[in-house]
Amino acid sequence: MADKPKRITDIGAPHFSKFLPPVIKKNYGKWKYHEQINKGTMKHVSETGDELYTVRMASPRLVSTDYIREVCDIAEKFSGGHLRFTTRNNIEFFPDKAQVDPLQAELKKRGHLVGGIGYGISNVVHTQGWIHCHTPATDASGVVKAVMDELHEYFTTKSLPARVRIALACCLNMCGAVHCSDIAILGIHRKPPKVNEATIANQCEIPTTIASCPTGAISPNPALKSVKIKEERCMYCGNCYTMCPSLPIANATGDGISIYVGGKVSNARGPARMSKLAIPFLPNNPPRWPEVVQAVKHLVEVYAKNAHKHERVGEWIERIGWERFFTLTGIPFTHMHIDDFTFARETFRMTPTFKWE
Amino acid sequence: MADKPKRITDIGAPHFSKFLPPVIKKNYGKWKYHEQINKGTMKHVSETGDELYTVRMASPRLVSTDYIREVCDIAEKFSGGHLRFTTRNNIEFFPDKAQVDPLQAELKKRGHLVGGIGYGISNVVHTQGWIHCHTPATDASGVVKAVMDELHEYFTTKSLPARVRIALACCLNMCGAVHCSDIAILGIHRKPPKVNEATIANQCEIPTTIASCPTGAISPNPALKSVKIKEERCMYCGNCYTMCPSLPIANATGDGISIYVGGKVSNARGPARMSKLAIPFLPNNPPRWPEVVQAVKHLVEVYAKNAHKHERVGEWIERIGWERFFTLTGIPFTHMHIDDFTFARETFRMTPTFKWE
Amino acid sequence: MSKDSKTPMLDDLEKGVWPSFVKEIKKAAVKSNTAQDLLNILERSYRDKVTHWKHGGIVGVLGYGGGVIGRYCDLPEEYPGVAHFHTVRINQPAGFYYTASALRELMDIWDKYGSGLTNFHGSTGDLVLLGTQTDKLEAIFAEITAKGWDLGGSGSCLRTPSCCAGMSRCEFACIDSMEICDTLTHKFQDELHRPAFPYKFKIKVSGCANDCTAAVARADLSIIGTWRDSIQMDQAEVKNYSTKMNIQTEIVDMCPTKCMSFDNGTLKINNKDCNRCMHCINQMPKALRPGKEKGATIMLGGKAPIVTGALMSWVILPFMKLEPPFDNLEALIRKLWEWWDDHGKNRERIGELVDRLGMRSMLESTGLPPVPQMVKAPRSNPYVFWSADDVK
Amino acid sequence: MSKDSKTPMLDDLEKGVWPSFVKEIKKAAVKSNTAQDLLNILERSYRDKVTHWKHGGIVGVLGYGGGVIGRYCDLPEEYPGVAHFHTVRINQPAGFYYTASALRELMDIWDKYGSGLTNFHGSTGDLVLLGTQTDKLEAIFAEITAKGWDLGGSGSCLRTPSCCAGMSRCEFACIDSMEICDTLTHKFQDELHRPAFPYKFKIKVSGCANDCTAAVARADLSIIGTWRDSIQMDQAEVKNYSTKMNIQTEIVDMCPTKCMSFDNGTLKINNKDCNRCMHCINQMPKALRPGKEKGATIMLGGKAPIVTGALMSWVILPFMKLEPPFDNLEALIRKLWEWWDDHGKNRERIGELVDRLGMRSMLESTGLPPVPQMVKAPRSNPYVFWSADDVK
Ligand code: SRM
Ligand code: SRM
Ligand code: SRM
Ligand code: SRM
Ligand code: SF4
Ligand code: SF4
Ligand code: SF4
Ligand code: SF4
Ligand code: SF4
Ligand code: SF4
Ligand code: SF4
Ligand code: SF4
Repeated sequence: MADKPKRITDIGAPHFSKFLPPVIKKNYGKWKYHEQINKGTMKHVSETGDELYTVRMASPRLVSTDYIREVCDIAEKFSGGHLRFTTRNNIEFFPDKAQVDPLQAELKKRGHLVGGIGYGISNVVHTQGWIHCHTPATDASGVVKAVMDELHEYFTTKSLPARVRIALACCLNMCGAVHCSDIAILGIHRKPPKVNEATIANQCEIPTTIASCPTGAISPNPALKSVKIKEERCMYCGNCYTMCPSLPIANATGDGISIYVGGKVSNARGPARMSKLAIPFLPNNPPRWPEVVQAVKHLVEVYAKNAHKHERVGEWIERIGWERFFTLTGIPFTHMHIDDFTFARETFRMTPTFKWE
Repeated sequence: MADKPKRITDIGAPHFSKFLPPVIKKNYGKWKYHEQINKGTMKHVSETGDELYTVRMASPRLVSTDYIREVCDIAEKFSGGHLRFTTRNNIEFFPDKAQVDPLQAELKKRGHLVGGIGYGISNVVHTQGWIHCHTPATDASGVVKAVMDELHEYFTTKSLPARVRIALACCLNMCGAVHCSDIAILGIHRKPPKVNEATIANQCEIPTTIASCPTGAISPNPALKSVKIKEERCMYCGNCYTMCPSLPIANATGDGISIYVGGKVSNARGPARMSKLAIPFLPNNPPRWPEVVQAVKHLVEVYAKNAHKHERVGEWIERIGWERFFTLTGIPFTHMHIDDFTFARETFRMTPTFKWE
Repeated sequence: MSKDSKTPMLDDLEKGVWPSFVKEIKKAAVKSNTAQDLLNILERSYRDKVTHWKHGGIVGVLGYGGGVIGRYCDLPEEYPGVAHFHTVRINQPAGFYYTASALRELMDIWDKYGSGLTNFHGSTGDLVLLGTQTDKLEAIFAEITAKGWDLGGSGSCLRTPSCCAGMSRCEFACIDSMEICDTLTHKFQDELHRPAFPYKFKIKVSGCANDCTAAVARADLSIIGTWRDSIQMDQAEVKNYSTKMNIQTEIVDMCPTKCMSFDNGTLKINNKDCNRCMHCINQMPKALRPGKEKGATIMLGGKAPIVTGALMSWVILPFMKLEPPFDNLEALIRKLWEWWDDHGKNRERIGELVDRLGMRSMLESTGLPPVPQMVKAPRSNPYVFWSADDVK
Repeated sequence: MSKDSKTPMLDDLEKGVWPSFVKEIKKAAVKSNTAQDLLNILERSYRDKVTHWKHGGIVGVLGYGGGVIGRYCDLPEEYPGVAHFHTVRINQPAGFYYTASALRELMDIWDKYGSGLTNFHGSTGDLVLLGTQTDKLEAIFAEITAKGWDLGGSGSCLRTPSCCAGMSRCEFACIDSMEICDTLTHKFQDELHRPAFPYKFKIKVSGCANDCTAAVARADLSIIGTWRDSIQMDQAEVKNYSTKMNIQTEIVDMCPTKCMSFDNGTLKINNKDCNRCMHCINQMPKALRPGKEKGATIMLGGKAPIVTGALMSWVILPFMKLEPPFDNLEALIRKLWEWWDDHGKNRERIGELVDRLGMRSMLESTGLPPVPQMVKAPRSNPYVFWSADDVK
């Protein structure tokens, strides 16, 4: 094992200029316009007349060191040793014009998926799930893999009326920040935590645990130096478990997935908005979560069939109205769909104007 | 004094059929369309071909028995002894076609204002104020009189882009239900109630008084069988005073008027909506409240100048944006305009899309 | 009668073209000390910029819990005429129609026992008689009932229902708002006169979405007429209107659902998309009329701000057919009251209770199915409750 | 290494065209027991339908309070390779640009000390190294810092800022998102490595309202590029686009402020009404460009649902010019933190604090003036607070 070099701290990340391709350095801040050449390639043109080609490929995000070495090989061969990752975890290369086709060929040969640019489905922002977290209600990588095995054509070839951003979070902490996605896949618990009386006294700080509950379902149980949980008040957010390991909430039958739709963060045409509940619950059915895959596919197809060009999922739904959305998708509307948290009243329809279906 | 007739109870109101003019009885439910003839007259035509003429006049709502006798005289002379009041406290007569002009002449001769129909300003829904209530922050009838002395032409002759509904409530109880008016004149207190230690113990029920506070500003003061008021938590709603006479809140310098705009209850074009704060405070300046009169007049004129036809005040503001509203009216935007009650977050602008002014 | 009768501030409000309430008080004052002292104490309030009325004590008539608002002034020595100044709420006839003769009878009674001042009408809808004394109440009650009138509501009871002119005078009426109002008033006499609710409950009936009674803002239960089928059209009349207005910009472009088109003289409506906002019908009543399959949308919860903030009523039942005797409506209202009685706290309006417990509790106990029409949009927050038997 | 290495469920996820994370784990497993046992315990979770990870204990490197997430499995005997399975967060370079050589160095270090598994990138933006043991942390830290890298944030501190590609590759960039991100990262090293806040604080920078970093949803402080003047237009290019798209229906009709018109070949924009949503520019980048007077809108409060419900950031400053060294931005952020430190409860995000105390407290202590751009609409509820000196 290497002998320890002397300690360096607080240096932050290296400055990005170390990593920029020359053409970007030269034209930094001078880009004039861009053109999408195909689903995997776009061209940016500078005021100087210089051109920058970007070829994008999908990554599973959870990758091995050898995978990174492989993309490094590719970058060195086609992209001057430069590459970048996108905010949705795709990988981008910057070949010269002449290298665009050879690069795409090479990527395909190696079994990589080229695409993700423009109107379609790009990579799925997701989280840790059973790979590395203690609070998940479902897995992340596995669900994403199953869904995209079905929808990959929207990444590589097929277009949609607009971008459809799919994100997954494996619990209500929403590390994927799914709350503003066109289609959000959200892991949920459905059973209250069980108090582990044996450990709670020395594992947990009772006051902070009680304070952590959004609905005030937790009260002290001084006798046992423990807490009581009013089960009918619990909506299984898991925040108490985050604070206190003695309140495990994961449960094989209770846990599963809910689907929210219609969110966005861009402000094009309409403002950023949150996703709304479409499907309250689908079971965890590893390894391929068929119910979830079918549900997402169905939503994408109904949207593709009915939305106007440039209309995001949420913009489409707001134009036709939620009542029409439930009619078109055939998704049953239930008590779960009606908000009952603090701001519920803001969601009530305070007008007799609506569509019959 | 008359000798008591035997006791009759629970008979409810007389059935309206006793009071309907013959033409209405005959054509009840058969009306086909209507035409506005002038600001004080409209004609309804029935499927039977019958016609009903309605002539409308303003009433101060607070009227003497002799006033009612006078309108009865008029009704008997021109309207077969029939008349009705509107939901905004105007009075309607139903003359034959031939009697429409003579009736209008007679009404004008007697000094009544004919109008209130169609796009303009109708009567002002209002409340008791200093005439008959114990919680007002301003008077009602006096403010209405002062405002309408200035704006009466919008009742009798001038049109506006759409109906402008003005309502007044003399305290936050909002008996005028002003919260959905184009222009709402709302009496407000601005100083916390003073605890009357002498009387509270036997006048008030402490628990209900504490519970009545929306912001939890009231806490018990067991020593004195009284309550304490956290003044910085009080927003002067007066609800504790409603519950407890020993918490008087009226104050000559603290009390005054605030103006809310852009509400409506009809659903034409857009849904019903609540009024929003335009002017946080104007002083009580009896008998004519000049600051309030000018403010309302200014709002009406800016609206008249800028709104599209059929656009209610709120529809106009939402088209141009609130930032533009404050620019056009020159009303300063203050901390008071930003909501800080339970649902405040729903009013925050969660998008970078806005107008500069 | 108090000697100081100089009222300069109020006198100023006799000037100006808008009808003057001060003139009215003065007319009454000619015959009534009460009215005269009202004038005097009001002038005093104009000077002091505060009210001189105290909390109302409980006053009323035998066997009734409401209908009279007790009122006392805080300066009885100076203004003895208004030491007592109670108001009597008389239940108005549905639609506010009267005959001169009926009104004269009421006015005569009021001159006999009261200040001679009235409100036509109170905000809830009552015919309000302003200013009398406790000892006159039974006599007033006896005389008005003898003439066929009754008191309206006050306190924690059903308040006097009110409605728009509806079918009596309006072509837009999709329900018989006046008949519904009158029927409910009579079905619920006990609930109206004997406060037994957690708090007040108001019913208002509007014949269409124009909501001329402001039901959505002012009633716990708002009944709004609508139709299920297609708008009735007369293309010939459309053409006539097209000579008087710009149908494209004033109607088609302003249609909130963009479900209309106007091409070379013919108007098309995609009724499936229409949300029945009334705008096009309002502007072209001769050409467009509501559909034929009529009924009402039932909405719940409207109220003023106290305590948790103002609410407008929201949809709890998209469509209900409403034919006399309206038993279906009565049954629904009774179920709502039962649920409210079971769960409501003191002074908690029904809308606040739904807000506190969630719609599910109310819907399940009234048997109303959840539908998307009840919400602007489904929930965005993921805090969803599951009943044990949902989770298998 | 655990004997049971049969992973039928996961093996199924090697099939299909989408890149397989299982293949990646297996690649790593060739060299690493940790990776092999991750595969095994994950298969176990697929069978059991629950996670097998326990709460992370506090682990880290000397002098830092964050950057490592401690993780332990609940079946260490069966899966000894993942008894410890900590992740190391490495602060990514702004814009996620790398060179192959730099990445190879990092990968070599990671193969030496860790599972050989990574996330490119974590949701916050860090380069995440997944799975190592406590005793390796100092060595890893020493080697990555020697190569010029540092740890990212975790815990109640400033989290690793991130940004969009901005000026490096995007014609829409109104601010230098990457330079801003890098500058803030270095200005705030202490706040990033040594948790001293009530809770986590995230900063994301997007060069325009398209918000390619999802800053509005995912950052407590969202910095969004915009412009104050007029959209730059090239009518000739507009004409070219008009042969490829329907400018009327795709652009003009979709403009949210209806401030555009397209008549016989010329596009007009009423820039006073434009809200800079980006739609028209997005669709016609060759013809339309952001204005020249550029800067950023500063927004506050974005976060996930826990505890009071999800928030999207809202406007607290409509326009700020942003030029290096961005001291004005630094000063504002420090003022926000000061206010948050003074008033925030433990685990209360800054957005929740504003929600609890009201905007006024935050605005007054940061010196930001209230403007209508901060709200969709003014308050409708009349519960207005007045300070004693407001009331004279
Ligand atoms: C590379 C990337 C930024 C980065 O620093 O990594 C990026 C790059 C571009 N975005 Fe983006 N966006 C990127 C994430 C996003 C995100 C964030 C997200 O998805 O989490 C959004 C917000 C999505 C949302 O609203 O939920 C986003 C919303 C947009 C939009 C607005 C789309 C809309 O109409 O709502 C545009 C404009 C457009 O599409 O015309 C845009 C346009 C662009 C352009 C065309 C800008 C340009 O001229 O370079 C870039 C190529 C677009 C493309 O991928 O088709 N980009 N873009 C990100 C690529 C993610 C990926 O791998 O797919
Ligand atoms: C008489 C009255 C009903 C009653 O039972 O007393 C009534 C009667 C009519 N209303 Fe109304 N409305 C009456 C109060 C209301 C109210 C309630 C209120 O003001 O408190 C509203 C809701 C106002 C709001 O949205 O804030 C109301 C909103 C409408 C509308 C919708 C206006 C809009 O575009 O928003 C129409 C349709 C129109 O104006 O074209 C309408 C149309 C009508 C028509 C034309 C219906 C008809 O064909 O008979 C009637 C004559 C209109 C007029 O006065 O110009 N009526 N109308 C009320 C007269 C009040 C008054 O004295 O001025
Ligand atoms: C007389 C009247 C105002 C008027 O000048 O017309 C009135 C007068 C009073 N209202 Fe009201 N309300 C009147 C219609 C309303 C309305 C409008 C409506 O009913 O359409 C509302 C708003 C709708 C609602 O109910 O929310 C209304 C909302 C209130 C509230 C607030 C209730 C709430 O839940 O927010 C209070 C406070 C309370 O109930 O303690 C209140 C309380 C009062 C009290 C009893 C004062 C009190 O706190 O004890 C007032 C007695 C004044 C007096 O001495 O005459 N009044 N009150 C109206 C009744 C006349 C009638 O019967 O026709
Ligand atoms: C690794 C990562 C997910 C991923 O796979 O990428 C992650 C993983 C965890 N997040 Fe997160 N969060 C991650 C980005 C986010 C994001 C998205 C973002 O930052 O853009 C969010 C939503 C935005 C936000 O901050 O609100 C997010 C919202 C949360 C929350 C909810 C916070 C809230 O106020 O609502 C928690 C719960 C907590 O803080 O106790 C949380 C807590 C956690 C913990 C530490 C679990 C816990 O309760 O202790 C997870 C550790 C998993 C592990 O063992 O690795 N994580 N977390 C992301 C960080 C990687 C990186 O540094 O780049
Ligand atoms: S979303 Fe929940 S389960 Fe998933 S990584 Fe974040 S905290 Fe862990
Ligand atoms: S899971 Fe959430 S709602 Fe349930 S008790 Fe824990 S903190 Fe409260
Ligand atoms: S609004 Fe307030 S002050 Fe005015 S009548 Fe109603 S309760 Fe009394
Ligand atoms: S006036 Fe309102 S806010 Fe103030 S103490 Fe009384 S109830 Fe509370
Ligand atoms: S509510 Fe509708 S039906 Fe009733 S009067 Fe108004 S317009 Fe006519
Ligand atoms: S009623 Fe309203 S929604 Fe329906 S067609 Fe007419 S304008 Fe459009
Ligand atoms: S946010 Fe704007 S500037 Fe940044 S990459 Fe996206 S489009 Fe370009
Ligand atoms: S940027 Fe948006 S608002 Fe501005 S002109 Fe273009 S489309 Fe319209």
